[in-house]
Amino acid sequence: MKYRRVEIMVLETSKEIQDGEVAIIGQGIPMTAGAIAKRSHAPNAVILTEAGMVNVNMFQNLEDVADPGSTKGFSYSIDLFDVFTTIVHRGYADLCILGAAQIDKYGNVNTTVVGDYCIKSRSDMRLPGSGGANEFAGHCNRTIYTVVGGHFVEELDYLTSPGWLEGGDSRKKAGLLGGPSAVFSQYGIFRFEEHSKEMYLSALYPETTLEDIRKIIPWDLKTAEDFGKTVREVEPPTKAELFFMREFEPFLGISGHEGRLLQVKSLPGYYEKKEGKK
Amino acid sequence: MKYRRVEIMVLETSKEIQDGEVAIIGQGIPMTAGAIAKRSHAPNAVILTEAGMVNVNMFQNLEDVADPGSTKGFSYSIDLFDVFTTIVHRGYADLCILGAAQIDKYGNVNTTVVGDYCIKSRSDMRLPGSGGANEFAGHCNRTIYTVVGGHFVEELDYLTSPGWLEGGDSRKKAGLLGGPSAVFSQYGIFRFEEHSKEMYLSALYPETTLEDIRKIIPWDLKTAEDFGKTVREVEPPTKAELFFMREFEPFLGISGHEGRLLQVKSLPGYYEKKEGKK
Amino acid sequence: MNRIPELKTQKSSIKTMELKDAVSKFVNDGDTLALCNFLHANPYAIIHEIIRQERKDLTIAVASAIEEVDLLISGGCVSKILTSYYHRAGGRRYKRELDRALFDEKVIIEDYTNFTMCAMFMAGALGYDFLPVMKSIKESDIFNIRTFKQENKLKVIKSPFTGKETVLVPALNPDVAIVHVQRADKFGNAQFWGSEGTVKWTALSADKIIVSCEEIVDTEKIKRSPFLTKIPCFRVSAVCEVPWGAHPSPVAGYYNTDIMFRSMYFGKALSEVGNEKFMEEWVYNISNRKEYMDHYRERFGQEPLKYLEINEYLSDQVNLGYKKTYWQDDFCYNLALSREEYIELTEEEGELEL
Amino acid sequence: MNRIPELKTQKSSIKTMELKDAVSKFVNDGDTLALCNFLHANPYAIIHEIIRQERKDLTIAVASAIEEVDLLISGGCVSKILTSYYHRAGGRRYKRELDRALFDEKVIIEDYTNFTMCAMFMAGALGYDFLPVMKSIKESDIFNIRTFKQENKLKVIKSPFTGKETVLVPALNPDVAIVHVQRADKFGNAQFWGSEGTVKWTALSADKIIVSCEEIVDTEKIKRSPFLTKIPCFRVSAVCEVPWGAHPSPVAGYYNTDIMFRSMYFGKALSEVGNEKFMEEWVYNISNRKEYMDHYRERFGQEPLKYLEINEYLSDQVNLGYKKTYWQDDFCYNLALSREEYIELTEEEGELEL
Repeated sequence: MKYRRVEIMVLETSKEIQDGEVAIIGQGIPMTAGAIAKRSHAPNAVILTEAGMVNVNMFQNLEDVADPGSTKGFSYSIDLFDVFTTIVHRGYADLCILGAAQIDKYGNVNTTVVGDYCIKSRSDMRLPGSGGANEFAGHCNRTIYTVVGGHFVEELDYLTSPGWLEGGDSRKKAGLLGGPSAVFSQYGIFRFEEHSKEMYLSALYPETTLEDIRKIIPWDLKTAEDFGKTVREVEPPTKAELFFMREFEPFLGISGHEGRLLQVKSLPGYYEKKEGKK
Repeated sequence: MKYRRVEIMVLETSKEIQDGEVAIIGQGIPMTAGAIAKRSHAPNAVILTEAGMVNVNMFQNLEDVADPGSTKGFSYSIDLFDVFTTIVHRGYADLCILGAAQIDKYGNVNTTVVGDYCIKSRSDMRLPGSGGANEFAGHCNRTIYTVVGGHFVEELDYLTSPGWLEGGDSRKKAGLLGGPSAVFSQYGIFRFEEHSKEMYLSALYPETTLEDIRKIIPWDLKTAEDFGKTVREVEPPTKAELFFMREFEPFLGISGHEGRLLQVKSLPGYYEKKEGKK
Repeated sequence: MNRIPELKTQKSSIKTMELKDAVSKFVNDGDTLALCNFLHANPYAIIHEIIRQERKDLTIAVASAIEEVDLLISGGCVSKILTSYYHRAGGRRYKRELDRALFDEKVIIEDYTNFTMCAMFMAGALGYDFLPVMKSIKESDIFNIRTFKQENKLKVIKSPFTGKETVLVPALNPDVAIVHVQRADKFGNAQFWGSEGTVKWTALSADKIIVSCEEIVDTEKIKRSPFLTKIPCFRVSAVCEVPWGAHPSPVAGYYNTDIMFRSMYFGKALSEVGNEKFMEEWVYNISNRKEYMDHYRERFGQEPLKYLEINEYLSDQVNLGYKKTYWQDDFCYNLALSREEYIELTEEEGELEL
Repeated sequence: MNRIPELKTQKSSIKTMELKDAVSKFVNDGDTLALCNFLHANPYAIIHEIIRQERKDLTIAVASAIEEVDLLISGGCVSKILTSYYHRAGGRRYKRELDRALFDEKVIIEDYTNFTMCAMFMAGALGYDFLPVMKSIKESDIFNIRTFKQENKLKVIKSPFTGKETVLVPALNPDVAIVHVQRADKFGNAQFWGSEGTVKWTALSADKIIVSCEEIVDTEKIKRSPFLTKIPCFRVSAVCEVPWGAHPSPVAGYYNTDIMFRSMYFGKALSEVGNEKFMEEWVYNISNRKEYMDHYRERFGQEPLKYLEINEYLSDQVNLGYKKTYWQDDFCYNLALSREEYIELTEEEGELEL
C-alpha cells in the first residue's frame, strides 16, 4: 500500500496537541491534524478557528477556517475579534498550527509575496497574505508550522509572521510571548534550540535520509545530534490511520493538482463541452 | 376621579418620542412614557435599555433597565458596551429619557450625592450614581429629564451628567453632541432657549400656577412669554389613559412610599410577626 | 477615513426593496465599499449587481477575500484594496485578476492582518478614532511596508498608564457595507449564524448597509432569537430577499460550498479569455439571482445542487420567558390589593381632579 | 491592576464542584472581586457563601450594584468599591449599609459610569493596557473627583491620528469574577440570555471565574446553541449547579424578581438591628441554597413563589446544519470518484511504501 509524505506529516503534526489544550488550526493541512488529535489522544482539546467557531469536532475537513458545515455544532460562537483578543492576546491559546510558504532558520515566515511586494515582474507572485497568522504566531504559546510546497530560505522576501526574529532573546525583547516550537516538512520534523533559537532537525520520515533534507535547506543545518540528542526515526502510519485521514480529507491521498482537475471535470457536461474542445 | 401629578407628567413625556425614533429609557418613570408612546403615536419607535434589550415592547413596567421579563421578546440582544458605543456614540440614539435628582438652569444633573461626596455628615446622602446617565446625556441627540422628588438648584453638589454646561456654546466647545431638550416636572414642562441654553417654562399642568412653579425654582425663571411664545396649558389626562398607565405600572396611581409599605406587608405573615411587635 | 461622529439616524421603517434598486440608490462611484462576510455567505448577488451597474474607483475593504474581489477587479470597479488575505488557489501556475491588475498597476493594495482589519472596522463601529491592537504586527513587514495609507496605516504610542509600547490602528468607516445573511425581517433586523467572522464589526462600521438574505421572515421569529441579530433595523438602508445570494460560498443552515463551481471558476480565471467568458456567462448575461440559478440548473442539471444540501441540526429551544402581569383577576399582586382597594387608594392619594 | 498578559491556561476538563469548595479554593482575602451580573441574575448564592466564609479586605468591582454589595459590607468583607451605580430605594429616609460604612470610613468608593466600568473590564478582557471611552465623562465630577484610583482613574491623550482629545480608561483584571447564569455544561461552558448587561466583559476580564447556574445540561444542548455561551470552558475555574442561586433577583426564563422579598430586605436594612436580623436569618443560619429555599417556603408558604413563575416564550429553532460527508455510498462526490478509482489513484500518486 502506498502513501504520501504529506500523510505522515499530518499524523506527526497531530501529536503536538495535548489533551485539554486550546489549539488554533489554520487553513488546510492543520485541520486534519487537529481532527486526528481530537479523536485519538486529545479528546478534551478545544479546537478553534479564527472565524469564531470554538470547540469544533470536525467530522471532515473544513473547506476553510469559516466553513460552518463540517462540524455538528460547537460550544462557543464568537467573532474574529474575540478570538484574537480574549483568547490569543490574553494567553489562553496553547498552540496554533499554521502553514508557511517561506520559512527561515529562526522560524520567521512569509505568506505574503514571493519576489517584489509591488509585483514589478511576471515572476513576482502574491501569496494569500497574513490572514490570522501574524498575531497567532506572535502571541500563541507555541506555533507549529506545516510546510507543503513552501520553502526553507536564507532570507524571506517579506516577513509576515514573527518567529524567533534574529534568534536568542530578540523575540522576548520585542515583547512577544511564546514562539515557534516545531516545523513539519514533507521530509522531517524541525525544532528550535533552546538558547540560540536556531532550527534543527529533530526527526526523519521513513525512507528519507539526512541528504534529502539538506537538499531543501539552504543553510548549514544542525541536527539533534549536535546537541547530544538523537534524530528520531518516524514510524510509518498504520492502515487505519491512512483510512481515517482519507475519509476525512480525500485530497490527502492524492496530489492537490490532480484533485483540483478532478473537481473541475466533475461538473457534469461543463468542462468537457466548453474547455475540452480547445 | 382623582389623579396624581406624576401621571400627567408621564403622559406628556411620552409625546417626546416620534415614530421611528431610537429612544433610550432609564429606570422608573421613563419606562411608562416609552410604553405609552409605542402603543399610541410611535409604534415603530425602537425602545431600548442600556442592559442591551433593543426594541422591547413592554407589556408592563420593567423593574429596572435589565428586567428581562416585562417584554415578550425583543429584536436585538447586545450588551451594555455595544449599546453605548455602536448606538449612542455613533449618533444613532435620537433621544434618551432619564431621571434627575438635582438639575440646574442649564440642564446639568446630579444623581450621585447630596451634600459632601465623602459623606462626612449624617445629612450627606449617596444617590445611585451615574449608571448610564453620563454618556447618554453627553451623546444622545436629545436628553429628556423627568424630575420626581428631585430638585431644581442654583448649584449642583456634584455634576454627574453634562447638560448645556455653562450655557451658550460651551457644550459644543467641549465636543459633545446633542443636549438637554426638555424637563418634565410634577408642575410643568421646561425647555431650553436656543442660544443662551437657559431653561424656561414651556407648559403648565392643570390646576397649577406660575407661582407654584416659582416655589420650586431657586433662580429667576424665564417663561415662554419672555421669548414671544405662550406658556401652553396642558390638558388633563383621559380616563382611558389613566387606566392604561395604572395597569402598566400600578405604582403610578399611588405614592411611592405607600406602595413600598404595601409590598413589605404583603409577604404573608412575615412583616407583621417580626416587626409588628416592636 | 476618520470622521467626527455626526447625529444621524436611519429611522425604523420598512426597508425591503429590489437588489437592483438598493445598489443603484446606495452605492456610488468612488465609495469605500466594505465586504462584511468572512469566507462564509459572501455577498455574490450584490457584487454581481455592482459589477453590472458599472461602479468605478471603489476602495474595497475586506478582512479575507476569496474570488469576489477578483470579480470586482474584472468588472473594472476597483482602484484600491485594503485586505489581509486574498485567496490564491495553488501555487505559481495560478495567475488571476489580482496578479494582472497589480502588475499593470491598475489597483494598489495595502496589507493588514485579519485582526487589524477587524480592529479598524471595530474602531469605526464604536465611534473611536483608534483602537490598540496586538503587538506582533510591529515585528513584520506589514508594519514596515506601506502603500497608500502611509503614516496613517499604523502608529505606535506609549501607554499613558504603564509606559508600554502600544500599536494603534485608525478607525475605518466605509461609505457602504454589503452583507449576506440567513434571514431578516422587513425592517432590516438581520440575523446571521454559523461562523461569525467579521460580519458584525464590518457592517456596523459603515454609513450605509445593504443586506441581502436567504429569506425575509416575520418579526416574531426575530423576537424569539434576538441573540442572532447582528445588524439592527435602524442601521440598515436596504434589505433584499435573494435566495442563493451567496452561491458558490456556503450559508450555514442553507447550503454548502459549491466546490465544483469554484474550481471551475479558478480554472477559467487563469487566462484573461477564460475569465471574460466566465464574467459574460455568469454576471453580464444574467439580470438577477433567479436567472443565475435557472442558468445553473440548465447548465449542470439538478445533480450538483444535491451535494450542496445541508442536513438538519436544529438549535436548542430555550425559554426566553415573560412574567405574569401585575393584575391577575382584578388582584394586583405587586401591591397585594384588590382592584377595589386600589381604586379607593388612588382616590385618597390623588392630587388633581379629573 | 494592570499586568502583562502571561501565558496561562485553565485546561478543558470537568469543572463541577460544590459552591462551598469553589469559594474556599478560589476566593482569597484581599482579592479584587468582580460581580458580573448587571441587575439580572445577581449571584446571591455565591455572595452568601463568601460572607459565610468571612473573606476580608475585598475590592468589589461591579457596574451596577443592588443590595448584594450591602450584604458584603454587612459581612465585613469589603474595603474598596469600584462602581457606577448603587441602588438606593427611595430618598433620604432610607439609610443602609453603604451609608453607614462610608460615614464610618470603613469603605472607600470610586465612582465611574456603567460604560466606563464596562470599558475597564473589556480592556482587561482583551489584554490591552487601556481603551478609549466616550468624551462626556470628562465634563463631569466623575472625572474630577478621585479617591483611591487617583491619576490612574482616567487619562486624556490626543489621538495620534486626528489630534482629537480622547479619554482613556485603564484595564481592570480582577482576581476572581463571580457570575450566575441559566445553564452550563460540566466543562464550564456557561450560557446566559435575557438582558446581557456586563456579564461577558466582566467575566472574561478576571483571572479566575466561578460560575453558578440554575442547571447543568448536557454538552449537546450547548453545541446546539453556541451563540448563548458567554464564557468558554477553558476560562472557568468552577461551575456549581445552584437552583434559585440568584433569588431575589430575576433569571430570564427561570424566575421573576421577588419584589416582596427585596422590599422586606430594604425595610429591615434601614436599621442596624434589622439588618443584623436579616443577615442572621438568611445568610448565617443557612448553609446552602437548598436550605435557603426550604426556609423561604417554611416562612412564607408556596404562594409568593407562584408570582415568580415565568410564562413560556420559547426561542425560535433555526437550522445550524451540517453537510454531507464527502463519501456517500463508496462514492467521493468531492472528487467525483468511486472508492475503487480513488484507491487506484492513491496507489499511483503515493510516494512511500507501507
